[in-house]
Amino acid sequence: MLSYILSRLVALLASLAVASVVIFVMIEMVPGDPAAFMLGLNAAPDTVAALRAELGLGGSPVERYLRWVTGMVQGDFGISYTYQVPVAELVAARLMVSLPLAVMALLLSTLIALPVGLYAASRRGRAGDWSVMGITQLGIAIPNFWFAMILVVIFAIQLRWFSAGGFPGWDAGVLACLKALILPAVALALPQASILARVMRSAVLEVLDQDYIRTARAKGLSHRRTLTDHAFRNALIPVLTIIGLQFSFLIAGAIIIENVFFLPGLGRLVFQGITQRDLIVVESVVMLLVFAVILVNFMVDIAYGIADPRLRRQ
Amino acid sequence: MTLHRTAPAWLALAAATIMGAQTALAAQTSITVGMQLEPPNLDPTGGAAAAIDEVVYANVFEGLTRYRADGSVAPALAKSWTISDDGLVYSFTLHSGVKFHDGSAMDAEDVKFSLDRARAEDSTNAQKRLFTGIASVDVVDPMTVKITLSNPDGGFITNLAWGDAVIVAPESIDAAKTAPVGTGPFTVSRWVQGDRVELARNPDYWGDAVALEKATFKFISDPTAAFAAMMAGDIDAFPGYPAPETLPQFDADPRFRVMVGSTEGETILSTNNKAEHLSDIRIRQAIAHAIDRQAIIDGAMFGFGTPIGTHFAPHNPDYVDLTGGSMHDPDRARALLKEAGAENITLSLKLPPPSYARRGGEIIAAQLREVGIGTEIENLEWAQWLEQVFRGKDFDLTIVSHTEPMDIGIYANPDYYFQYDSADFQGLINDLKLASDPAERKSLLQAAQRRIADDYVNGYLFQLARTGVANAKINGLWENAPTQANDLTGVSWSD
Amino acid sequence: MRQVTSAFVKMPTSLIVGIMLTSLFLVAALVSFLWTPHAVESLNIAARLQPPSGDHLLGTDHFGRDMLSMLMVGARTSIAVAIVAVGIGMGLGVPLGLLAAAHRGGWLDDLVMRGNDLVFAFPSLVIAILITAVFGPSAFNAILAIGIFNMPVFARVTRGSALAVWTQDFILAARVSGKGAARISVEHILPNIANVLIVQGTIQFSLGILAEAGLSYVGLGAQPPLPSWGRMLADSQTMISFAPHLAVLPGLAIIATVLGLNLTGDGLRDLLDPRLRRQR
Amino acid sequence: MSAPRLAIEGLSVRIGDMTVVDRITLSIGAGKVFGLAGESGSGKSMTALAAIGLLPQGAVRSGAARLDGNDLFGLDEAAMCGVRGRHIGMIFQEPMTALNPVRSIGDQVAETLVIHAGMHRQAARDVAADRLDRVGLPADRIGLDRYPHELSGGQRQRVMIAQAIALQPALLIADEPTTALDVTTQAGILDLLGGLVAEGDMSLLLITHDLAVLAGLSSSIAVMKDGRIVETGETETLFRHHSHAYTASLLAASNHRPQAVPLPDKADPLLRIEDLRLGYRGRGRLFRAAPLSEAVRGVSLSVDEGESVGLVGESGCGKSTLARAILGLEPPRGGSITLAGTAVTAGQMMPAHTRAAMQIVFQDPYGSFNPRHPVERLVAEPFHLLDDAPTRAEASRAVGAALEAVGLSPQDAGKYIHEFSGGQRQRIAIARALVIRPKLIILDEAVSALDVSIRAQILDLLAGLRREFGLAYLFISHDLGVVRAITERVLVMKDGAIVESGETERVLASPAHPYTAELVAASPQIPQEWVA
Repeated sequence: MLSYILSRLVALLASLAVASVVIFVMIEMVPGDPAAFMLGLNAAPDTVAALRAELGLGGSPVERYLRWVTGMVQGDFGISYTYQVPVAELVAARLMVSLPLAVMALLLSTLIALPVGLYAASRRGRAGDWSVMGITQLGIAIPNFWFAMILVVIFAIQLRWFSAGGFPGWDAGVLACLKALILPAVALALPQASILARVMRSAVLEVLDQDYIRTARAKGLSHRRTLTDHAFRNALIPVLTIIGLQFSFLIAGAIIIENVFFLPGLGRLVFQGITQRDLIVVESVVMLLVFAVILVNFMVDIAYGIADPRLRRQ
Repeated sequence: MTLHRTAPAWLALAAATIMGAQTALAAQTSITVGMQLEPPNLDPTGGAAAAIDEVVYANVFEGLTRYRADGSVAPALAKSWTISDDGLVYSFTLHSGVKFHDGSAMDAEDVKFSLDRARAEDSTNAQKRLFTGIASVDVVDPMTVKITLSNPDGGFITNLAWGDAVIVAPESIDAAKTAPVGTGPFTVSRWVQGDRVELARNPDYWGDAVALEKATFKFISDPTAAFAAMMAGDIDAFPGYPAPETLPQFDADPRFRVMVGSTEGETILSTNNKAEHLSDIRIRQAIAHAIDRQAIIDGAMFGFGTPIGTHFAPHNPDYVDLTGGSMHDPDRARALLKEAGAENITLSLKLPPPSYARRGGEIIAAQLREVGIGTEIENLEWAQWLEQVFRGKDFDLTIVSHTEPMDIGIYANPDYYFQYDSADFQGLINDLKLASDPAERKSLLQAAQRRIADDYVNGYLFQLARTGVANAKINGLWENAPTQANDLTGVSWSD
Repeated sequence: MRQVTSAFVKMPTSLIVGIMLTSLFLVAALVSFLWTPHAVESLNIAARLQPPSGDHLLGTDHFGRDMLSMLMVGARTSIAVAIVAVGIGMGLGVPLGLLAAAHRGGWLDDLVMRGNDLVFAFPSLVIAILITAVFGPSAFNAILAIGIFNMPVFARVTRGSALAVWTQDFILAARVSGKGAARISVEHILPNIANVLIVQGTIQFSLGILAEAGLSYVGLGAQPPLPSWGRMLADSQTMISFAPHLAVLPGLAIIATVLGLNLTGDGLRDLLDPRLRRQR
Repeated sequence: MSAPRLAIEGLSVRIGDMTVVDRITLSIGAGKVFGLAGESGSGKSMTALAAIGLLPQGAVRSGAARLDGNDLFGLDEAAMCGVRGRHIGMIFQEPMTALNPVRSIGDQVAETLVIHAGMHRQAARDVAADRLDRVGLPADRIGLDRYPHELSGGQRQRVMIAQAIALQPALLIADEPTTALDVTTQAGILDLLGGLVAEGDMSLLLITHDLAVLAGLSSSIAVMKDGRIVETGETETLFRHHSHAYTASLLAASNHRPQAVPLPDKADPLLRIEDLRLGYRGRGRLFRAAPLSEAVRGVSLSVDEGESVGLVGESGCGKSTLARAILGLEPPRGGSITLAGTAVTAGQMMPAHTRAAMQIVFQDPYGSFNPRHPVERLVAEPFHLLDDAPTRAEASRAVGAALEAVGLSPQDAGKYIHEFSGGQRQRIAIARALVIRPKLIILDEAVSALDVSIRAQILDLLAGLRREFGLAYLFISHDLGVVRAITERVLVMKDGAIVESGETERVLASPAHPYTAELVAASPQIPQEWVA
């Protein structure tokens, strides 16, 4: 088991190394000079040069890459060009918004999707199944930015139950923060929950076709108990894969949603970073996001082992 | 012109808010002000972004002089000043008892430090040109500063009112970008990057006490989100409100007050005068006649904006209305194009992000198509626009709002991105620099306005309006934007 | 023969509804090449924000353009971008998946799959934004960005289904007949995973529509004056309270198209999957 | 006489407009083993599922069933749940999939006790340990916390039995409980089932296609065909004096031996294998060498032209790997294979004419064909190996001839594979193997998946083709009866090595190696005197 984890870790590090090169090259290709952007239109060339030196934009690409990577390994992500604060600090602060949002959306979608999928499977071909399938189809088809807009119009502008966006900060109280994240999390979770519910349904149906379900029934388990005691855990395995894959979609979706709800999260930071040519922030955030996805998939692999004893001894 | 100041969004935001001081009732002493863009840092002397001034100008930092809501310049840290007869030596007497937020006293040494720092070789001040005329800054005594210019400059007092000319202290300047220390009535209590800046009342303020105890600038870039936040009551005032199309709705709602004011932003169809077809004045003139200004103002700005015929603000007393020379006349445009042998040409139209440019661009493209000019629209971010258009001059047409006050002088620079090179015009500006007689200045300015209008240098569209929304109970916000600022010193709630 | 006829008789409801919805927009897109009620390039500011009327069946937008015409031409953009992007994804992903499956367990398989995982790990929207930051926003770059992220999907699906086919006896029979991996992949594997690829293609097509809408929404897709649903939505959402049709119509168009494609995909899966067919 | 343990009266099962079980009546006495025999699709499994109320969705039953006099069909679902597992236990054919892979075997056995007896989990596990011990899985050897994938097929079937008998039900239904198992394992399971019935009051309904299994175990038998019981009676009586023609044909087919094929007087050696070693290295992990698993260790054998040689062994003994190596699909780790004087090497380097000299027929008639190609293309595939590939017309003629040779019509060439039955597909597989006239055909369990009557026909066909074309067969099977029917020589393989070889009759009649003896003993036999 130890050597298995070690080999997985080596693979993980290799992926990260390749990813860092890819990211660096992409960022290098982005046109536009951060210093020029920061100083505006009628800045003198020598002012721009002075700022370039101050920002550490000199040196060959290889040098800069090595500087970036060695810095990252030591936990130093550089200083944001625009904000003039350490990127690590900036990212940590944004993470305090994005991470709870992602977790909330993930929890929300999972908690809704799994029972709903199970229910639909158990009502296969009947009205309950049909309506769940119809609603989830719709849930997948609705663009989440459009859905977010509708949510805002209804719950913030008309009903005034929630604020239209923004984030009070954790020192304003956990409840206030969770409240601020509810609408964005719902907007993010809707398509995810729809996809997940469908995956869950078909996974359960697949499992229900298995011989051991018939065995369970022959043992005298009721239909319902067969579903919860036998089908659920087995169906979880394909569902886990999808949850892992969705994490990356969740991050992408969060970028737009964070903009709609003007949440100070990582997505908005990276979006802003690109338009303001704060490339050092973009680099680090993209790296972080890639790392997060790789890490989540790594954890999904381990979760497999827990859900499926067949994978434990590898 | 600075990049940020050309952005209407920024510009619009550059609302100044001076309010008549009013004693707020116990009810409410805090305000949340919406801004479209977040300042990259909080040091107005080290960054170009308009958003910096919009947070700190008059609130956190003060200069020797300052703008007021009506655009006039008034004394600030300088109690009074005298000017030598030759117009070269300025002597400022400072207010006594002024303290920085860190408790240290503000004196002449600080003034000298601030101005010398701004004009130094390695200065990263975005408006270095404001200070290039200074020959020396001398401390006469702790409360007196003498500034010597190399040439007389009628606008020097105004220059000192800019946000880039505020007074800072050498002890605290290193941290100014994130923890600014000024002399203003508010201190920066907290900056949640990406979300908001919080200000708190400075109890030791030297001037008149302000009504507000707490002010929050909240950054919402998306117009839809701005609309929603305003409607939901998350924001009390949005001086540079980015969605003019929704203003009638706010107007009809008694909870809100809509403010429409003027800005220094001439919005123009910038034309590359050295580009293949566009070096021909007939084609530029044809473009001018192809454009229907009112349609653009209605379509892009939902009616907010004043048509202009030259590069000059209509509210300026020296303004000449030259729109008649470039009336909407498609037949004339077609005839001119035929004459120039330029039927069926295609021009690039590169548009920066603000909605006046994006929407206006679509309308202009359709209007040009009417007379037979094809366009290839390319939407750019500011960074790309700066690189390709402003620095690279790789464009035919672009739309941008030039928001600096009195910036007609840019036409005298043949290397400026629209590459207008007229000895005639350069002569006028030279004369203007030397002229001090108001009547002479006026006639020179008017001649300059006519010159560029007659040369059809750019397509002159409209003067950007400043549209804002606020809770109806808020008093003392600036309606116009003589400079980028959200002056909260006079803001209060009525009950 | 028996299966074919029974398939038609038992055509799933979802497939019928899906094909109807999809073809509605396909036809609209095709018709728009020849005819639209009004020209989408011509602006009429005076006639803006009109509610639906006889002349403008779906009203006009903030520039006075005919919404119906805009939606028709917008369908063209969305569909074209999505189709080409899925084409790129399929064109690159399927051969890669076949290659990986043919060398299952080998270093080539490893390389392809690790590469896939890596692409998956990148946040797609950020990369799309970077691509447009480098090359400028355009329909082409939207296609590129969407296409790149379609590739690993097809590679993975292809490999997964191909692996199942590789274990079949008839592959062994082909190998006994001396056929090489490439030939077997084309002759035996591909036709047997075509079902799965068609279904996945439909799903990806719908995701492509959504992705294009998302990119256009943030301004990175097709550029004006070419109408695009996502941009129509983004341009008009501040007007939702006084001209709701501007934001609602393109939203509905996106939903209906995506729904239609997903239903088609589901229906096709039911129709083509012999396992499901037996159960029905 | 007391009421029968299970009485089924006039049971019919309908799926849509198809009647799959047609008015059957049977009764099982207490403590008896009742055999229900029939070929696939005869409705025997449906009968069992109908009895315990687990018919698939859409199936409708009518008639009556009584357990110890109590009506079963009148019970609602909840009451039926109380009957299943407590009064009626059931085990299924496929032990590999019939257990939940994510739960330990102890929990799965205990579950029966938890739901019916309301036992606490720990108490239930104690009882479960006792039951597992009873079925031959003592807790000190096979812990309760083991998972199904860690057990062999036979062990899993024992777990199934343990959970079915956990509450000592009145009736145990076993649906083809040993069909998926090797013969020696099968013998153990049948012994266990017999013992369980003998030691208590439980009745057993044993469903099987294999009459030989019933011969040694059941007290009465019912034979089903097309949803009806065609004949029923005491086991011995039924075997000796069956009255129905179908029973007769079934018995005949299960013992069918095609007419012997005369061997050529002087045969050249065709296939020669010397000290062959096969296996592969698993994937190495970090800091650990790749493990080597050897499937074939030092096998030598030869097949002469025109000869039919059997290769028997249980699953996992290496016989399929050996077949793949002969076909040049598996690179040897040592030793050599020569076919008609040419070395067989794996991979593309192997000359086409060597490949063309041999073909293979697989076990599964469903997976052997690309469902997307018409029969003509399927059968013509080996033409790929000929240097001068025939023209379309020639190929078409050859395919037609091959189809005729296997008893199909040349018109079938245009059809697709799903239009054929299992037996027909196996004929097409043979036609494909035949079409380029190879010298050797490897038949890898080629008749194992077929019903006995079809199997008899295919065996006849194989014998006929051999006579006609002078083919040599390497006949791989686990079924001694079939090997005896069609081969002259047999090789017995165990754990990757050949333990015994010789003339088929001699080896099977008087095995020299203990393993061969075990195999022979374990093979269920209908006593000779019953069918004589």
